[in-house]
Amino acid sequence: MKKILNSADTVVTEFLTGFAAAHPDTHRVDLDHHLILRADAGQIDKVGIVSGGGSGHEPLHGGYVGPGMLDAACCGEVFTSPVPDQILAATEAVDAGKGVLHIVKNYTGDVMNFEMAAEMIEGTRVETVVVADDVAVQDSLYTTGRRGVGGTVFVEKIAGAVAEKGASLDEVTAVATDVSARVRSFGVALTSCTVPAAGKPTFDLDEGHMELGIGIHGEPGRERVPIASAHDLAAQLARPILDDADFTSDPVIVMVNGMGATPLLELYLLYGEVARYLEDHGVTIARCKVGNYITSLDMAGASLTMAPVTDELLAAWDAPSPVFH
Amino acid sequence: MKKILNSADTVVTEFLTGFAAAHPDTHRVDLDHHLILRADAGQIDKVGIVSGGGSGHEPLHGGYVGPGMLDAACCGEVFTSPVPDQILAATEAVDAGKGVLHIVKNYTGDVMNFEMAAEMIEGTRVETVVVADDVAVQDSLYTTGRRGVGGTVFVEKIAGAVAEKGASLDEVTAVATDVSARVRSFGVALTSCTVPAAGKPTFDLDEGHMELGIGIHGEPGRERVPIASAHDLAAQLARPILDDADFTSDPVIVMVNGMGATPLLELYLLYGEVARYLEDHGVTIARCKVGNYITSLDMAGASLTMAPVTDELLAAWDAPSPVFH
Amino acid sequence: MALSVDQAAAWMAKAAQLIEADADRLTDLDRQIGDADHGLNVRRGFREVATLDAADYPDAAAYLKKVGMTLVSKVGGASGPLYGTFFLRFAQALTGEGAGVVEALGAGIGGIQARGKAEAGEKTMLEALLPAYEAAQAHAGERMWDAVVAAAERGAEASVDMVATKGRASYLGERSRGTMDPGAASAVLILRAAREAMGA
Amino acid sequence: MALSVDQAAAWMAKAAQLIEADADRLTDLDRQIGDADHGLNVRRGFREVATLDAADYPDAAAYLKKVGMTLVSKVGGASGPLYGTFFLRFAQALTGEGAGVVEALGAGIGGIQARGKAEAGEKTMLEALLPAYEAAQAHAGERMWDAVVAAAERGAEASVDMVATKGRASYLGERSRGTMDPGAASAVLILRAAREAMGA
Ligand SMILES: Nc1ncnc2c1ncn2[C@@H]1O[C@H](COP(=O)(O)OP(=O)(O)O)[C@@H](O)[C@H]1O
Ligand SMILES: Nc1ncnc2c1ncn2[C@@H]1O[C@H](COP(=O)(O)OP(=O)(O)O)[C@@H](O)[C@H]1O
Ligand SMILES: [Mg+2]
Ligand SMILES: [Mg+2]
Ligand SMILES: [Mg+2]
Ligand SMILES: [Mg+2]
Repeated sequence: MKKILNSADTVVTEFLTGFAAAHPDTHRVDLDHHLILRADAGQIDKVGIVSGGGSGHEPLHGGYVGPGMLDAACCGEVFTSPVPDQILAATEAVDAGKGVLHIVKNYTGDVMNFEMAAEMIEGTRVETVVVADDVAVQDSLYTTGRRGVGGTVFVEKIAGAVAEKGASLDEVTAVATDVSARVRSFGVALTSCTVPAAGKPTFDLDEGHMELGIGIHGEPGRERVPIASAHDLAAQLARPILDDADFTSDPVIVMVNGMGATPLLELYLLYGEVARYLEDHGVTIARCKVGNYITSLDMAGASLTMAPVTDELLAAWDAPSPVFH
Repeated sequence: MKKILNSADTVVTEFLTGFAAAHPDTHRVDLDHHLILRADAGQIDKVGIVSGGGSGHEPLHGGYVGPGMLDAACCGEVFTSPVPDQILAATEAVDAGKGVLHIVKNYTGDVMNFEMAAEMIEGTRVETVVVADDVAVQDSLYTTGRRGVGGTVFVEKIAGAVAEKGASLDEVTAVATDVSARVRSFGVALTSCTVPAAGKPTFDLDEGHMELGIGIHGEPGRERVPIASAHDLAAQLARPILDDADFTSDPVIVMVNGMGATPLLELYLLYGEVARYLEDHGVTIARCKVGNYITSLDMAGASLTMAPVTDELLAAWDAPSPVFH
Repeated sequence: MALSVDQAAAWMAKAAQLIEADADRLTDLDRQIGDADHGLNVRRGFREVATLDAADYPDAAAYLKKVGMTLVSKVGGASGPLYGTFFLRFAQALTGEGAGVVEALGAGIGGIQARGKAEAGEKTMLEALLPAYEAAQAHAGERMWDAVVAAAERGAEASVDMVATKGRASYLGERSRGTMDPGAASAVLILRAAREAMGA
Repeated sequence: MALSVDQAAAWMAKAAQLIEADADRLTDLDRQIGDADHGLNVRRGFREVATLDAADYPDAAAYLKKVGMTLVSKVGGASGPLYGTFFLRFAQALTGEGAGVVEALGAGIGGIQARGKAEAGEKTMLEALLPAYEAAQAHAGERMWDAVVAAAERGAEASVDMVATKGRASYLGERSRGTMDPGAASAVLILRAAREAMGA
């Protein structure tokens, strides 16, 4: 394992220490509860938005704390959901009287910890939206349902913009629920990631193979297949998404996301192939993002996220935020 | 080698195809000359700024083409400087009558190719600033001088802001020269990168070691040393920079940059250590950036870049640009 | 059978010790079919539990309630709320009229099911816990803990051949077969610790 | 000795062929002390050169000028301007009154020095080229190309023990010792091709 750290046990605390040092004017960091907060959290007349999850997916969630996006992020240990105490502290800190939305990725641990926190909260109205956009998880009868992956970025951006404009908790919840219902993702890993405390790669993958349908925690995917060309990979990523919902009626926001160790050079190259594939299949791309938005530590690979949108959703997506580019 | 590509020969062309597809409104891509240009290049009354170099360092340079930064980037083959034809085409395209500044990283190949282009140009006033900020190259008597690395980002940002405000070519050149004289960098690699066409890592590095004083092309560094803690690494990066110039008189802009495969989690952690080290050594940090700004394909590692600045330089650094965050 | 605070403290001390010793194995199981953190998670929780001083608590119920809260607030992931709820409900049951360890065990496991909505056969910690509870009911008195541990071990062993339909391993589908469920493995350790603390 | 356009074309065809065959070795040398692209660079250039049709050019000078321009505009890196300049100056010298191949070689190498500002002993392509030119001057006529190639090979071999002070390898300091300079290695190939095309 080759990582820049002092000790695996203190990674998250030290990440937060560095984050606090880097953004003293715009952010507040709670080192006791491992929270990243807007400097003005709780002091503006708006619905609070709290998200969180295991660390190791940066910029998600901490990097999205700021005007027009999140009010607070709860940073769990690496790949481990935060605990109820953190979520409670974040919710209290961001509540300005208009209630708080929890944006939760659909993992058993995340869901249960946010659930326990919501049960414990007093005096604040809390709504929860669970993001479950990973079409690689096919049969929800035999699983805990789809994982929350890249779609989380869409929900955080759009709900964040709507909240910033002064919408009520019901309105923000409705829009977050709507985006969550629209968005779909699918990912591929070329290499595993290495969890600092584990010290070795989560799975082994030889030179000739890749894992299709991976999540963001180094879980092996559903299928190990030979490495494909970027051209074929674009189809392998897009096809299961197009098969899952209708993307030809409304304009679509597309994100080609790197898993952490994949150069921008390759991500743009992949985007070129994806855009061509989508156009060939009747999809109108309204907006796109290419870059590292939700990562899996040092994993090489990429994911594709797509959501068909209305004009209002697109306007919320376009609303400038200093923490989303 | 595990990369998302079709063929090593077409990587740059296909990167540009994807880039063009992703940014149709804001950018123009010249696929013949491998250029990324501002959509309005040459049509605004300002000094043109052209940079370029080998590909594989993204977002540098193509990602910095936009208002307040570059007018055009010449994209060479991976890690190979662009050729004079490209530079010539870019210079002609961005010239709006106020002349053009070439920002060149100090490598024999880059310098010679830009030089040949400048010799060939007719009818356009061209100035050149060579960035040579890598303190790892100690003795310029026995080398071609210091390499241009992270400091390039500083020069492009600050010169870009000054040009955008309407400064003359002499003024822009002077400020670029000034920044170039102030800025210093030092880098470390935890792993080598793999050049697509070469197909295997440029150097071998065992689990226990890192390369100190690396450049951005997978050149081995000056010294191979045992892997250090983030705490010690911060000192190993900062010390040679502080030894090289005075950073205690003026406020300093600091950049902790990832080489491509290093997670943001680790970069922020490192920034925390760097900030502490610098404060202990009398440095006042005025601004900082933490992220991937100038990369070396899929190399794991980081670099530190620092420049002491005046109020005017700081204002230019702060000037908002849609392509620099 | 009533539980003394000293027995409860011995149980937790032993559990912390067994988990410390086996944390890497648990993480390794989770690497194969999950996200490589289960050993880290439960170790983080039980290290914290081991710092509690049983003398601060009037009875086993109060002490184990604190254990549950500690696990909830230190572990995270799926196992934190589940083991946390287990001890919270276990402790709560102990305060009931005439309730003994067997009833408490049943209540704790019921809490896990209420929180996680899993049943037997879904390749979770319940593969160890449900048979353990059955054995406890069947053998109450005569070498109960031996029977409980043996049942839990058999149950965990049986999880190897199962396909997960709950938790992170479920994303693997068929590929989850062939590895013991990490939570079932840690549950065995917790029950072994109980045997040590409470006698065969 | 004057150079015909056919000889020049044969030279370039052979050079392209030798470089194609040895590109991986050149890249590998550059991997060790540079940035792992030298073979790729010169191969890209000479592949393009190989597409030129010598019949389109009136004489060797015109053809080789086009070769130089092709290398300049296709190779990039350090070797592009250097080899490009070499052929541009070589071609220019051929047009001079009574100038032969030896003078042209000298002019080409002079171009490399003017562009790259390196001297002998700095571990560059000049380690092969400068001795080659000396040999050409000394042996003009009698098996000149054999002598040129032998001198270039010895020079390239001698570069192994040098510490680079120009080009990318110079950043390595002492660690650049022990590997042949990639540019010296490719220069040997270009001179071997000349021998094939122009006779011993
Ligand atoms: N719904 C559930 N019911 C019971 N146990 C579960 C459930 N989901 C997961 N588990 C248990 O949790 C274990 C994983 O715990 P851990 O690795 O700590 O959390 P995470 O899965 O969040 O990384 C699994 O091995 C399984 O035994
Ligand atoms: N100043 C110089 N003068 C002569 N030859 C040089 C000089 N700098 C570099 N070279 C040659 O160029 C070769 C490297 O070429 P190449 O790898 O294609 O370019 P780059 O170094 O830009 O990657 C070196 O091996 C050396 O022979
Ligand atoms: Mg986990
Ligand atoms: Mg090169
Ligand atoms: Mg786990
Ligand atoms: Mg090279």
